[in-house]
Amino acid sequence: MTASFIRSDDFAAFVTALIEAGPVYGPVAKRSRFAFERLETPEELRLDYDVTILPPKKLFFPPAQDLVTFDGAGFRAALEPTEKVLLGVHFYDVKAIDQTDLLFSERNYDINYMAHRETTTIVASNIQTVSKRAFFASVGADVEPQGHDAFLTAINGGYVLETRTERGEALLAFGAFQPATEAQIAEAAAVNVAALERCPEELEHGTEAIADKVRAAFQDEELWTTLAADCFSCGTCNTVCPTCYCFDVQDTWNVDQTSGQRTRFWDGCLTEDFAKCSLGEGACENFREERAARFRHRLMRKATYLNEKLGGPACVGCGRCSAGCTADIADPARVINQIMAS
Amino acid sequence: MTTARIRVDHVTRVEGHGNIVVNVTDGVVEKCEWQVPEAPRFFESMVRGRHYSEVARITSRICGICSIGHTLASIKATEDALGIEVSEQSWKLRELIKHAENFDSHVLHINILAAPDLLGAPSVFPLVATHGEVVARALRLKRLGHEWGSLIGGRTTHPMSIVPGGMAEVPTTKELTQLRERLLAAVPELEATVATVLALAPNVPAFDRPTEYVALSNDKDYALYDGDIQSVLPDGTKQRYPVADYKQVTNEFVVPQSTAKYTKNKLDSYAAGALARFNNNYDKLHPEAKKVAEALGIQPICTNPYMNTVAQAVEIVSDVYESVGLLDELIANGVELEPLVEPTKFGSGAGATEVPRGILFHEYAYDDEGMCLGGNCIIPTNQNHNNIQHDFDKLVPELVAQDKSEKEMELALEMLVRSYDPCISCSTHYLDVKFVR
Amino acid sequence: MSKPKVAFFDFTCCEGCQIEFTNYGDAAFLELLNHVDVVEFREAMSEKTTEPIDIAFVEGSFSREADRARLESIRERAAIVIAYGQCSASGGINALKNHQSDYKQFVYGADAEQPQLDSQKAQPISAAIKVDYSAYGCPVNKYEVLQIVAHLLHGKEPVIPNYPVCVECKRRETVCRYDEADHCLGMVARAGCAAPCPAYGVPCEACRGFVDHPNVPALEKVLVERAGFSQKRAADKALMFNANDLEALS
Amino acid sequence: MNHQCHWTDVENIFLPREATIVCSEQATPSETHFTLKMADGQPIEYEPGQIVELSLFGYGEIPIGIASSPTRKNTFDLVVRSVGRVSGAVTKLGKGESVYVRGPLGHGFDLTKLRGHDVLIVAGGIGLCPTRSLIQYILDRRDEFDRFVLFYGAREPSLQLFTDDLARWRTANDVEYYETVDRGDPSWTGNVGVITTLFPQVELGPETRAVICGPPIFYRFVVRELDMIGIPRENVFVDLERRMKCGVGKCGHCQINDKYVCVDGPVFPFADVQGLEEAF
Ligand SMILES: Cc1cc2nc3c(=O)[nH]c(=O)nc-3n(C[C@H](O)[C@H](O)[C@H](O)COP(=O)(O)OP(=O)(O)OC[C@H]3O[C@@H](n4cnc5c(N)ncnc54)[C@H](O)[C@@H]3O)c2cc1C
Ligand code: SF4
Ligand code: SF4
Ligand code: SF4
Repeated sequence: MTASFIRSDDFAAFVTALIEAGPVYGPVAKRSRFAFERLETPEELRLDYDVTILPPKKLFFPPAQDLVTFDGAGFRAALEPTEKVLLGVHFYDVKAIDQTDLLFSERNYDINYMAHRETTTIVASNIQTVSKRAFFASVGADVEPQGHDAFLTAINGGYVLETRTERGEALLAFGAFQPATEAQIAEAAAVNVAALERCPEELEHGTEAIADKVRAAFQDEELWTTLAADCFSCGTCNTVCPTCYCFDVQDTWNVDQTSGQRTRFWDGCLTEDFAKCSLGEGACENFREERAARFRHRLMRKATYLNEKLGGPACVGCGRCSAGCTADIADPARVINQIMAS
Repeated sequence: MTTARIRVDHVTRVEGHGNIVVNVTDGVVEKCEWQVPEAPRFFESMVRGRHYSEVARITSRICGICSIGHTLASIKATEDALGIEVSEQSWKLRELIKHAENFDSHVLHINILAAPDLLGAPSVFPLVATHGEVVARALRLKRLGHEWGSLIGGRTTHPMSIVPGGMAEVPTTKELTQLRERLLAAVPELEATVATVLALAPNVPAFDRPTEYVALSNDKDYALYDGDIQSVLPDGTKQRYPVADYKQVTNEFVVPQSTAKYTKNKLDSYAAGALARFNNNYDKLHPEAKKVAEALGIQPICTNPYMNTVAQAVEIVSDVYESVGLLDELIANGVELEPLVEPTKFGSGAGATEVPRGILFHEYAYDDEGMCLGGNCIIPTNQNHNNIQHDFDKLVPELVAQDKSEKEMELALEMLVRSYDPCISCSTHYLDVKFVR
Repeated sequence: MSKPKVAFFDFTCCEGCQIEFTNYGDAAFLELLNHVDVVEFREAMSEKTTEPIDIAFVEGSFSREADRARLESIRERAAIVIAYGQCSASGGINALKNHQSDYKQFVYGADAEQPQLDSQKAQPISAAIKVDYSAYGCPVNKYEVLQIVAHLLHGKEPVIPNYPVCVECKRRETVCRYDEADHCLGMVARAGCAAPCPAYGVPCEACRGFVDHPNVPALEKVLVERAGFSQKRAADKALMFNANDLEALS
Repeated sequence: MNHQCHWTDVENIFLPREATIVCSEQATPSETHFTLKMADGQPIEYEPGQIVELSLFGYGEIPIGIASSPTRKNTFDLVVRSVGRVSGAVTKLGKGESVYVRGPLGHGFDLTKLRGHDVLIVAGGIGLCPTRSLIQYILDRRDEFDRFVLFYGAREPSLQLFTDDLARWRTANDVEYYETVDRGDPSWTGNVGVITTLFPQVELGPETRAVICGPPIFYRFVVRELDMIGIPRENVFVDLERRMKCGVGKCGHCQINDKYVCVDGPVFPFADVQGLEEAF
């Protein structure tokens, strides 16, 4: 596909044209942090964001999503996807989207995710500010981000937009783009490489070595008990993770007591009841009863369980869990480095 | 000759618990008591050792209906104690939520608690069948009050974002614009509510007892959020006192039939509430509300306590128009989240605000770590207990003279209590608290 | 089929949870009345009943021995008893005085021992009678209450979360209080409220009680290390709504 | 995106189909045996050991093993134990009422591994339900299998399931049936003791293919017996149960290390899961 350039002065008009054409989501400021929100004006767009509180998965896999609605007359699917543009996704989040794309489409194709996904044009953007806990440069370094339609890089005087798909190519019509020069393309590449060098944290070993050693540590109860001693089972590490996608399903009635909905909600394997089974007569069996077992499960899932299927670890190094964990114990880079050093 | 034995345990359609006990034998009133047996809750003690940021969150729980007012009075006292002056934006947002609370509570009281009396129904539920539109409208307006307050405070029962130093979260200008539109769109429903009150006005009992009326007052507006203490006597004499001197006005004293203390100032008792505000601040009333007052035939100084409900109807109109004005100013300036103002000292301070039921005082002392040493809260319903008792003392003989039946007397007394819209679970304390520093 | 009979009762509380019932708006409230008969609701109606009740919502703590008999009579008449609001479910804010021994003297001085001022430790109503379900919160989440009612009307056990408030905070993408140099109890607090406090810029005070197994030592550690609390303030922090549970845990 | 199909061309895996209860029978105080027929007349095609997601709108959805064999067409059986919200509501239903099902889901018993061999089935408690699909299948295609031995353990006689089936199996000569109860009662004349007490009663060879289904603790003890007989673990099949929501390999609840019980199982060769630390 092509590489084009747009001057900084023309960029707002481009975003405005996109907003006028349909819903556009992008990073905006939220108090001291950032979040992907529907844009109302180009000024809100903050491409200099470090990391958003929630990853863009919320657009394809909403925190609460009706799967089926029902009433006296029957039941039906609740899906109504709309075409939209998602602007300003960092490459680590694109890699995470690649993973959830695969996981939601393999074996049993889940249209509740895929419909939202397939109606979204994703424009990735370069990382202007590196977040405090990121380690994206050292995790799954050989896995290339795939699922974006175009890649936007801020360079001197403007932006280079490299298109990857027809959808991406179609964006050019909305702004005053001109073909990018070799020098501009090279500058964009350099900007993106430089971002990799600014990560504050780092995994000290390669994917496979990590996978083997972490898995081998499974039985080390003392290790996991110590690591999880301060864990609140709050599931923040799951909820903010771009590659976590577990959910709960609940039926609820509306006030008329006849109609209602079957809804899926984000769930997290760190929460206490996640693997709890009712056995009857009030008895339960919890397959991961201890905090340590739940903490371990998440880490295993990030570092080993899915590697074969995904072609790399199920962690993209965004650092959201590290920063979000109030007890500051969830950081995969620190935990893995500690295990590797032991 | 009348003989009556009235014993109403836990008067209904009021918040909290109060009893009426009246014995009349052959036309002679032997006993006539308004009793408050509410379980004491010890808030003044509970706040000890809590950080200043938590105190309003605790004392808000004194009362679920006036929790916005308790939060504001508490925070004003804390801000006074900590030497904090909030920004103009915070001030206006707080005024706005104060109006929301007044509106919300009055809508509930007029339509759901008081109207059944005037319509001869035991509660609002039978009215669903007979006066469906009145009930639906009341619920719609109640919901409006709820959403209006929630937009500013996060919710109306125990609001969250009002904190010492300002506002922890603010609505967007867009949300405020939408609120303004909704308030204006509600005007026809307000007019309909006023029309209902007007239609029921002939059912308001004729009874007069001139008393003292105490309310906040300032030179700027029909004081709700802030002002000095003002008293007006039946002859129109007014006097102002600074909030810090609230104890000189309340002069609390103990009576045996009540877990709550009584108050008095210049006369035997005084009243707080919508009627007290109306009598004190009529001249500051919004012109639209004045029109409604005229239409409803109420004017200062009104000495019929049953008219408190009518004064509330005037106030809901005032709340809407005053708020539209506040919204215009807020929208014009644009609203932004501001950092909280930090304490400049740690000491003691008092704060007052008007809650739907009248003037409310809080006072706290803090140590140098910002931890609370103790508090004092004097709530409007407590200030009204003594006035209710004096109303009883005048009303019961009048009812006896009119040869009312026991049932009629009971209803007249219950209605009198309800017209004060009392909030008895607020009744938190009973004796003076000495702060130990 | 006659509609289930629902009644509201109040004990030591601020009655704010009852008020939430009036905040549904006309459509939802009137629709709800198509499915239940409200037979007693002192705060809003004069009617009273001595008949059997299908669902009793009991608000307020059990703080006076004198209230036991009334609670027992409610239990006898009611098929389902719901502890309505945190005062009732755990003792709530009223229990904040439980750890003090001088609260009566502090507030009532010389009159502290007068009989009408009788007040023991504030306890959940479950200290006096069996409770079937709890609607947590100070105040309750009125939408959760609707769901509890809907579930019970269909004979289904209500679904009450056993995960912490952080989950709901994240679902609505609220900036964490700890990121704003504040503190919070969300990590040990039972969710179900939809995390309104952090969303409005203030800490979660765990007004719905704790999750089943709160990590209290870790909470104290975080309050000291991240929020800069003194050890004492950290240890006392969760007393506001959880005095009884903290005592039980220690 | 790196895959080609389009969402509009794919069916929604979360939409269930209606099924009518043609027979409902209280099997034990807490378990109900249902015979279901798809409302649109299109029977579901399934293998022994597969599951369905059974639902009632407003109550929710739960995984249930199919308790009948595909060799018996048109209808299928489910046995539901009332333990909670959905199961409690379903077990109140009677003949003529509707339920909703998605499925069949997951992997059942690999018949190619069983055919032509001696087969031992060890079922404990409600574990008899999913294995009943295989039992029926074997009995219906008896000549495809060699020796057929069945062990069934219940906690007490009154909790035995499928009592008509049991009565037939006790006297049948196409199955060697052994049963036990943990606690007897005055009318019980059979074996009393845990399931492993049945092993000394039969001679089994290491060529036997074994199937195990029962409560979580059951597996460890039964596998130990099978080890002693010398049955290689790839010839032992286990039917696992985990918390489950979606049944289609997404929701994550049933995950055991990297396996999803709903799509990779619920039937697993023991050799594939024995190394999974969280499996037993
Ligand atoms: C592969 C498989 C086969 C099963 N086969 C049968 C069967 O044939 N007959 C039968 O009666 N039961 C069977 N179960 C168990 C049955 O699914 C649970 O009893 C049921 O999910 C309980 O749901 P509930 O809503 O009634 O209970 P609640 O206690 O209200 O459970 C709430 C939710 O937790 C989950 N959950 C709780 N317990 C279990 C559990 N034991 N297994 C899976 N999820 C659970 C469910 O998602 C459920 O909706 C099977 C489970 C699995 C995994
Ligand atoms: S690891 Fe941290 S974020 Fe994850 S559940 Fe535990 S405390 Fe919460
Ligand atoms: S595990 Fe943590 S760092 Fe890795 S992708 Fe998930 S949130 Fe980001
Ligand atoms: S603000 Fe509180 S509840 Fe929300 S995520 Fe942070 S710690 Fe958890």
